[in-house]
Amino acid sequence: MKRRVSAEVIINREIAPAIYDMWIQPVQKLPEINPGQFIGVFLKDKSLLLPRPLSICEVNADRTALRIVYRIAGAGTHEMSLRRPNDGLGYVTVLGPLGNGFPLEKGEGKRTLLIGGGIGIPPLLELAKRLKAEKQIVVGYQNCNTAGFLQRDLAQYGTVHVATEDGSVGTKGNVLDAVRQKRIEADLIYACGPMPMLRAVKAYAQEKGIPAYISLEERMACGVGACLGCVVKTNQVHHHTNVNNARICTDGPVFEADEVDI
Amino acid sequence: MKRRVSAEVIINREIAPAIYDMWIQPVQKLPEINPGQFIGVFLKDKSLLLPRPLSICEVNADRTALRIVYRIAGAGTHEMSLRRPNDGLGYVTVLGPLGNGFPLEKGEGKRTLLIGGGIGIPPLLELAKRLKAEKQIVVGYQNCNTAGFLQRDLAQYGTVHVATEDGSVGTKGNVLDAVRQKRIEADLIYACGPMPMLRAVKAYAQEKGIPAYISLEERMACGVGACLGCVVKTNQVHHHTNVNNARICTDGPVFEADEVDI
Amino acid sequence: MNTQITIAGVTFKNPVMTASGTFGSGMEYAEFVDLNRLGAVVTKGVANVPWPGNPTPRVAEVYGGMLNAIGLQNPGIDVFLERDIPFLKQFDTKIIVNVCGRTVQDYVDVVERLGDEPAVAMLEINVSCPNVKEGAIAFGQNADALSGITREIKRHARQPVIMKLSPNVTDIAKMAKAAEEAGADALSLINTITGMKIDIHKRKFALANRTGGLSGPAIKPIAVRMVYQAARAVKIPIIGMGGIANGEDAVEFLLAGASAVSVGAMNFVDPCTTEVVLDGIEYYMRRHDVENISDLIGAVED
Amino acid sequence: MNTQITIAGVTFKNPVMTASGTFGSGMEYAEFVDLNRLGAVVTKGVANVPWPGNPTPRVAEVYGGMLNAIGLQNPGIDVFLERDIPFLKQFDTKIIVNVCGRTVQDYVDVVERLGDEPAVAMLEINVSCPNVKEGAIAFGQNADALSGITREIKRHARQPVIMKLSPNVTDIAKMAKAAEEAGADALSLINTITGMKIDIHKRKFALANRTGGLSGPAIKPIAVRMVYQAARAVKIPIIGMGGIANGEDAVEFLLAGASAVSVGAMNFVDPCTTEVVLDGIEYYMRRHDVENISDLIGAVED
Repeated sequence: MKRRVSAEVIINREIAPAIYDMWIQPVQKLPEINPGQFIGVFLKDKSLLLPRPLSICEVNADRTALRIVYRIAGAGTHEMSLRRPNDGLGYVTVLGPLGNGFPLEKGEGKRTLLIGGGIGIPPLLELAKRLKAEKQIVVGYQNCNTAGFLQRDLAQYGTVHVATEDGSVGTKGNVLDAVRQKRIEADLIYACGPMPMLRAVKAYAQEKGIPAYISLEERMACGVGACLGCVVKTNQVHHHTNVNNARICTDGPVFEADEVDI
Repeated sequence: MKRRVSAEVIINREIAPAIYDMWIQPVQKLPEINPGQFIGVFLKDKSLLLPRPLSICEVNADRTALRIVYRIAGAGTHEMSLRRPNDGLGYVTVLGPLGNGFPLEKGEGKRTLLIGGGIGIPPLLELAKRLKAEKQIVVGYQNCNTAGFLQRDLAQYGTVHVATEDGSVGTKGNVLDAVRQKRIEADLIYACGPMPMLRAVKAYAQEKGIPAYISLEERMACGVGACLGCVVKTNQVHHHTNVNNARICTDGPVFEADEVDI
Repeated sequence: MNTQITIAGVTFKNPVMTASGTFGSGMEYAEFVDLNRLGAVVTKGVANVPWPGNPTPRVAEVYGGMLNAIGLQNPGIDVFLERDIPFLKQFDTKIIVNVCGRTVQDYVDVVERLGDEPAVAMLEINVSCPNVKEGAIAFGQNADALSGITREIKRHARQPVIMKLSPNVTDIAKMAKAAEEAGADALSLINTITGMKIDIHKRKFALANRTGGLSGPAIKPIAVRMVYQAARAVKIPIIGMGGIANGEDAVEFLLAGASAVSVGAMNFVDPCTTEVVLDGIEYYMRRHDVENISDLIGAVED
Repeated sequence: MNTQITIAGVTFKNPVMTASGTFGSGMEYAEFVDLNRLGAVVTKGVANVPWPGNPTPRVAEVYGGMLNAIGLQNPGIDVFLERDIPFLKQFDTKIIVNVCGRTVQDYVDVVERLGDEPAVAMLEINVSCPNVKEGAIAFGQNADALSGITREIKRHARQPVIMKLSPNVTDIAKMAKAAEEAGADALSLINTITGMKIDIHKRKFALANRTGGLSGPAIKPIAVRMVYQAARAVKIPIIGMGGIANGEDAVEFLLAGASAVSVGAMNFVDPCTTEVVLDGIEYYMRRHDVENISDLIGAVED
């Protein structure tokens, strides 16, 4: 039977303002993990009962530890940021891996374009590491304060292009401005980031007539597909729900852009 | 203005089954403390919001640290028992000192009898330390498992007599059995312990025609006299409440036995 | 040690059930919990036709609980009978199907379809969902409407009927009596309490539906009180729920007068909560030498 | 930055008040809080004669809150006028006196005595205490009874009247309208929600009164929802309360439609909570460039 597991915090440090880099070591070896899957992190604060869904950034070679890069967005992630190795708060309770992840096979041997915006960048790292293909990686940041986090990590696995809203680093503008400016040609897109960016990516992919696999976010409760809290409208009646809704936590978080109505 | 203060945990160790001995060092020097006063201890567990009222066992000479000896009675005191010096849980938030405490002046120079039962024993220590009088100290324990905690501490300030329900240590029976068996004569009694013991002490004092000052317990909320949660029936209309009720947290916890209807 | 309980002639191996809408039809939790250990699985509400539910956001976290406004999204009775019932039949647990609708006829249609399915042990009628405009809660906040729909459903039901009551009422005892007099075989309470959360920085409602149903440990004292009041008002058995997280919570509901308990929002906090609750009840019975769990029902004293 | 608000012609320096029964008459908290900073002190309920209140235990802790069944213990109007009012007069804050009674005449007697005391800015009528047998909540759970007592009190009151509503009702909007139509100058809500806790090891009620009023952060979503519903149903101002612990909670109530807020159970968790709430409101206004706090009232959007 699957269950929640306790995981020791090995590293937990701020790598950009309010953005933390955490490595955790679960008490038991991790199952096979697909890039784009996420974990639910439970808090000690008993006023905050629901798991925080956080995408898996990276897994070590022997699958004994995983990395999550998260932003302090509220009381829950703030509590996480206070965890220190080897003290009374030095471990977290997690559930996962959850969800489906990016379809690696679709991109194999192709010219792939990986697009990440802000705190949507982390899952691209494990994806870039595992994807056997030509990889152009475009990452977008708000400004010079956050610009650059995970950039060096990603550079190990592909060519990285940067865009910042204020133009302080790389292309001035959003990730698609960078794609166009750099004249990046691709057969397929993988993307994760804020909804406006994903809508733009979907439109761009349709314009180019190439498939795009996008990772969606929504308020979640159970994280395992039972509560139907986190749904996205689908263009077809979904096989499981039997309505035009898919569960982001289990049918997603990664969907082919054309399937979903965003 | 008074306020809650953070206090560092210096020592927190189990001295008898489920009974803990904790020394804490508040960030600011403590005000004058009377034996029998208590503090409210607040927990990190946000499901447990109300302060735990715990009697002050001892204060160090320069009033920079105080000692509380408490029993694990529920989730709150269990959390307290997990605090360790120098880690993320190494401090507590406290409010106090609260309440009135034992009237030292009443016993000065007299033959005094200090009676403590179980987890009612701790406040007798600071009382015995500060009381300038002849002191006979009688402490009662359930059985040999708990028997003896604080006994050596108390012995520094007076003659200690022990009673245990199972007779494993000292007199077999309750504290008053010990008082009678040892033929202890006194002009005045100070007592803290479970309600049945306090009722017996009150009856004994009346029988001997001597005053008894007893420390009462009740479910509390605010601890400062505002909520009227923790009241005890009084024989006279009380000056503050204007009814036959006194607030244990502020008018007490110590009352002259004849004042209260227990 | 005997943990069996009987409700309206149906015997359950233990009193631990799942609160409708928090456990799907068991599929999602089957990899976390041994469904064979549960007294019953109470399914997500099912209607005569598929319902798409409300727009998102549908859930929001609040102190010690959560708000939900799913809007009873469900695949409809056809798919439910073809897929969910066969799945649940594989397990040695009782199946209780939660039924929702907009009109009395909607409910009756589903009740009649389920009547042909012997694997369904009981029906739970949801007249207390605060998140759908028509039907649902309208029946649950008025004693006459409640008694009317209860009578109509009893006229068509082949299985015993549990009426699930809304806590959003002035007098829960009055509602309980109305359902009993109209022929309900059992009651379940409480459904969620209508609540609201506002994002103060965006100045927007946290839920697209504006209001949602509050569940979780935060509502337990209200649920225990209502179960106690209902149990004293009626003779039919009660299934108690509201923030149950462990065996001690479950025992509190039993002592208040519930014959069984359901685990709801806490399934989301720990997917193994149902088994944790069962283990906790058994531990309590051993510790306090309780031979028959029925000795606990309504056993609270002054 | 302007934090002033006006309710029924009375101007308050800021919207932060104290929930009746959680702050005494201010004496106990004067050593923790600068009462001069508060918009108003709402006193513990006072009756025509002293009330001894309920037997103990009167309070119990529950998840994210507490239950209380104090039973409106109070020294009576004579002592209150001789001692508490003179004490409060020393501070630059508004005095709102909470009035309780068993019969309409009880309420009227107190209201008339207070009419001669110009230091009392407003009256808050407690028709929603769940912990006393007669009177109190009986008036608060029935629209006709509520409108009846409101009319009678308005006939005798010299100060503006706030009716404090009970959340233990099916339709809070209906109750709010009933009070408004009967002449109430303002409303305050929510009072506590009836709850229960059972000690499973002793198998006894945690409170001598069996049931008690639930307060604290656990009830905030229910309170925000009811304030929102009431605010949309009436034109008179609303004082919102229910689990407020900080400035963000207070702003949530303002956005939902409250003109002022009261801090209740959280005073017991941190005696400085009222000042924490005020500081938090001012911080929010600075951060979001809110010039007038009145711009926040009811400003929530879809």
